[in-house]
Amino acid sequence: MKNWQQGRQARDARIEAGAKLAKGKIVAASDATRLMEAVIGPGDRVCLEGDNQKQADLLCRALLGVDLAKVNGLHMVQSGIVLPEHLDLFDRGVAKRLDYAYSGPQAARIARMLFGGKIELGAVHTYLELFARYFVDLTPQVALIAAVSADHDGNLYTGPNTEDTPTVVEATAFKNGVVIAQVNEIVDKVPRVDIPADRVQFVVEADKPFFVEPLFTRDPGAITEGQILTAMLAIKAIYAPYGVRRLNHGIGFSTAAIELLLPTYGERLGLKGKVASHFALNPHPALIPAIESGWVEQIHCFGSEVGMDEYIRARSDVFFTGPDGSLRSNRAFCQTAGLYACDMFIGSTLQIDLQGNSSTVTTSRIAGFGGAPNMGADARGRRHPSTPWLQAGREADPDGSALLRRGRKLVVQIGETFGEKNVPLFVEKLDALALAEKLKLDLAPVMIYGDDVTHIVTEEGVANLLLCRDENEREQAIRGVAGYTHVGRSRDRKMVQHLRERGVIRRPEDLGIDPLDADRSMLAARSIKDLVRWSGGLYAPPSQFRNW
Amino acid sequence: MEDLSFHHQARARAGGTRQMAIIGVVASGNLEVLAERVLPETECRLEIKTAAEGFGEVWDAVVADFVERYSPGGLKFSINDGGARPDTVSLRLAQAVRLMAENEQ
Amino acid sequence: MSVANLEKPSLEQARATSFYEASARARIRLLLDPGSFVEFIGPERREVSPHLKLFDLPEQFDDGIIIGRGQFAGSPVFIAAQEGRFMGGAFGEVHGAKLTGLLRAAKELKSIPVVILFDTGGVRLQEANAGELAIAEIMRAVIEARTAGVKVIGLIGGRSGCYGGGGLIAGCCSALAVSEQGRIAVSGPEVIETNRGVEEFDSRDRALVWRTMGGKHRRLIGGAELFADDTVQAFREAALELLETTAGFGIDTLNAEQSRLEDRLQRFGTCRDAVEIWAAERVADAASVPALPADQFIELADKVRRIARDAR
Amino acid sequence: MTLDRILASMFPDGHDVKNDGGVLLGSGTLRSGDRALVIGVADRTALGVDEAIRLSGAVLGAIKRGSGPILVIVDSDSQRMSKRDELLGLNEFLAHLAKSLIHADIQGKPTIGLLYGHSAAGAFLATALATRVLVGLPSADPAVMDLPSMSKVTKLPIEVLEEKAKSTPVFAPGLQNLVQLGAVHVIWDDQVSLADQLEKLLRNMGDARDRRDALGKERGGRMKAADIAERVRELAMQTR
Repeated sequence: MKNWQQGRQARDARIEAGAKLAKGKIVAASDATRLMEAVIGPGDRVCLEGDNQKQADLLCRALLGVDLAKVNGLHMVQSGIVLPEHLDLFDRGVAKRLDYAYSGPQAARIARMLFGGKIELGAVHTYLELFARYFVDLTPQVALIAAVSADHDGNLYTGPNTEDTPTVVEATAFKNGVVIAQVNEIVDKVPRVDIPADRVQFVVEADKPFFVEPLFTRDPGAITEGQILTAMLAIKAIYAPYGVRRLNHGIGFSTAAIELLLPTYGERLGLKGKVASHFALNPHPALIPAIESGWVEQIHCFGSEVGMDEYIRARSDVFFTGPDGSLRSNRAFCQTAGLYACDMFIGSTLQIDLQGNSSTVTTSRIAGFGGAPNMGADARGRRHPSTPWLQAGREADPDGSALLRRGRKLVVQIGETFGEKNVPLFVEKLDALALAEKLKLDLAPVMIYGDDVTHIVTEEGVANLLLCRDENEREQAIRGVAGYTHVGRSRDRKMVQHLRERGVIRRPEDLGIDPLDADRSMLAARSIKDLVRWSGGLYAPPSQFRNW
Repeated sequence: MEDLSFHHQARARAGGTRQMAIIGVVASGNLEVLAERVLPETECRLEIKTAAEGFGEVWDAVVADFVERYSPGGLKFSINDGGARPDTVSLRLAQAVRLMAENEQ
Repeated sequence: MSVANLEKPSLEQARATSFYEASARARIRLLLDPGSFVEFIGPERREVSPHLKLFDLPEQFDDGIIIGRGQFAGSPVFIAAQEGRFMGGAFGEVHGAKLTGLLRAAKELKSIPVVILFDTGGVRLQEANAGELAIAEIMRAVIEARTAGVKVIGLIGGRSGCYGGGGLIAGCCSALAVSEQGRIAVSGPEVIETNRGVEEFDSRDRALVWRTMGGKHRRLIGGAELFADDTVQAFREAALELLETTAGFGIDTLNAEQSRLEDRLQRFGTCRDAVEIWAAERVADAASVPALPADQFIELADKVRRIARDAR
Repeated sequence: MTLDRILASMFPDGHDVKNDGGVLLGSGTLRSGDRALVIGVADRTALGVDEAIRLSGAVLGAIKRGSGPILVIVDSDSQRMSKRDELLGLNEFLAHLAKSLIHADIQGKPTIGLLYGHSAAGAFLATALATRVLVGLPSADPAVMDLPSMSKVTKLPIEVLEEKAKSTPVFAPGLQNLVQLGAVHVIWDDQVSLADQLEKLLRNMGDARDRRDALGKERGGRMKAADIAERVRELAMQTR
């Protein structure tokens, strides 16, 4: 008779082994490593919660300390490789195989370790892809997660930074896995139940709150005239004519400039209520002036942002909040919202090639993908119409049948032709290709594929790739806004002029914008302190962003 | 440091009556441009000291476009560059011409 | 700043322009009566530092300081402004000598006050000896000018703050106005951290940096006479007020300062943090001081500490 | 040369200078029979608010008591780098000390600095460099900025900095560099009586003017400072 309950029995055995260290579900922090040794076995698939913001840092360190005779060769399936300890796990041999999505802060070291064979790489994913695989072929046997508080039964409050937790727990708890949570405190009653107790087997009280990175805070004081110019171009050449109301912004300074120009420049252009009203977006502090000026109707968030909690609580008409009043974020849902319900993604990148492919990889750094590819991709499964989507579709295929023609998501790359240290944004060949060859990858790590990109905005102007009719036009349109980079200087001047006459390329003067008018006084806030003022004192920026 | 020098014929005299103007500061990624009305009306000269070496071709292109676009006849530009990007250079040059076009206070 | 803004000084612009963000030239233009500024040894003279090329570093035509004369509400004034973005506004040989010369003229003329817009990290490393000596000469020149009856007013609210020898020169001035962004200190946060460790001073904890060295703290302990909001106009008004109210200089001033500083040591010498000092000064909600808007802070500061006008 | 030997050689007729935790306070009898106030910093002590306030107090006390020169004897560290000192406004304490010394000099109590060891940065400015005439002893090794710190900031190796230092006195540590720049007026011979050398100096003090930039030009160490200052002064003097 075949045993159809092996998974369940294995899970029960894990729980029984761990229970010896627990009082109820609660395990002392000092026993965390022993808990790992009791619950996890060699070669297990483990999800260590960590993404671009919050980190189950205590459990990570506990796992790093295990006896290698008991725990080794793990297969880590986690969205973020962010803490140094995440890679120490591989250095020590606790873990061997890796499937992940984002590795921003560890980009250089992970590249070295991949090349040195210390890590067996499954694949680098987007968040949504990795989440999807949790339910198909990468289901964790043990999940190590982070929450703000737990009650004595194990109900969890994940607070504003709920992020990946519900997805990870869903996949683990309902497929014979064990969930271990670290919490900042154990309370009699949690403010709200984000994760019900029956999905949580063990709770460890941490000695200090889990680490959260303020990744989405951009100091308005650092925004340059060049970034303001690109922001003005984007607003006038894309937001306005397409009437983009539902959108996602990247985290760069150019998009922060857009956020800060909405209540000033956008207002002057009469765009209030017509654009930028619904966002799939983290709570960017730079968006506060636009929210306060009545531009923004609704924002759903992937995660929270350090210092924004009280502001969000006081603006529940705009944000998603729980019955307790605090933000409820959810990365999987927000990624889905960005993919299917937004008409535009606009963000920056490090390199763009002649086909419009873009990448944040350089030869020695692998930052992963995170969520941008989902935001910056046309959703082939989309079926609901909207004005910008239909207009973009019409521009791409003016002769097609209106009723059969797909719309297009606007995917906009914005940046200056030269980045830090005079490194050109435009290149003949992406560094990602060289890296793929070096690491013998099946796929080069391309962040956004050229065929998804609809517009490129630089200080030189706006290239509308939807209007290009062949490969050559596309290449020249890109060269046409590439300025004084090698790519830009090698343009076919006559053809670029022709594209400009057709409106494929629009220079600042074609849009009635004088670059000399791009001035910091146009920003609705010019400092973090201004943002605090706009928020009525509700925004509490972390210390590293203060100058008071 | 690298010294560069460019000499162009301009279509016309630069507007305004100001004799001298200065804009920008020397800092990382920034530059200062000193404009002086000291040349014959159809000539334009740029003397550049730059901290970023090996960008002569880029300067050549930036300067050519600038002269074409603004026709800064009669002006000499002296530039101290802390390694500014071409778009910043273009912007400062344009700002300098705009300053010169204003009348002396 | 757009060029248009730089070139048409007006009350409205002075009100709208952040002192912190503005260039040294823009600060001077908007601070003085419109059109009144005349520069001495301007950029067209190309009096650059003779030492930077040894280090293969770019020069600036005015060596990072602008000096000249102008008018303040119709009266003549000498003015100097450091550009905090060029080499951190640091003092070098030429930079310093320009200010020394200005102060020496003020001493001889006796009747024209000097306004110094500090924006400096201190001594310029590449010419450290010359810079240090320049600072010593400036300090001497400030005291000699003050002894001759000249008022020397310092304004502090720039990107580079007022550090190192700049802090000492500021301490020699007749009176100071500072904004929240302004910082006045001798050792910079990184220097303290490097020498004494992160436990002594965490230079990345910016709230700590500001409450230890920032404008609000300096105003509350009497390190500056006036607190100004971060606009050029607010600094103009502060400078005008200081020119009106500042007393002369002599042995009585020094004795009063000795008592003032002894008193400070005695009262706050054991405080471990600025918040403790503010609380000891009977500020009701001391922890909230950093977040107070300028107008409310000025009101609070005026209540807490009446500035002695004759003790600097 | 040790502090005790310096004091003995300078004041053969006696002195009551006490070293209290690196703070020097007291007076000495000059050849002329006059008393000179002696203040200073010893044992490479850092100059913080607590030290500075005592030194300035002594200077102000001496001004009240009447004439006689002031000697500032220095072997110090830099300013004390600490949170407490900055919290309490170290810049004001150091400036106050310098102001007191400069005021004393202008008011007829000539100030002489004697640098016999180290000094740096803010401590140097508030003590030795705030005197009218600064004397160096051969043992002095002032460093406005030490080469390792410079190396860190300029990202140049120390060897490169040492090489550069050969062509200019303008940045590198050392007594001779400061002589060339005009900061140190004279180096005394430590093999002969310091009292004699002091006596000679006091006879030739001249007027209470800052001549350091002219001296730097004469000695070829600072070629621009004096001229620039003079040009500015002349331009400014045209203002009426």
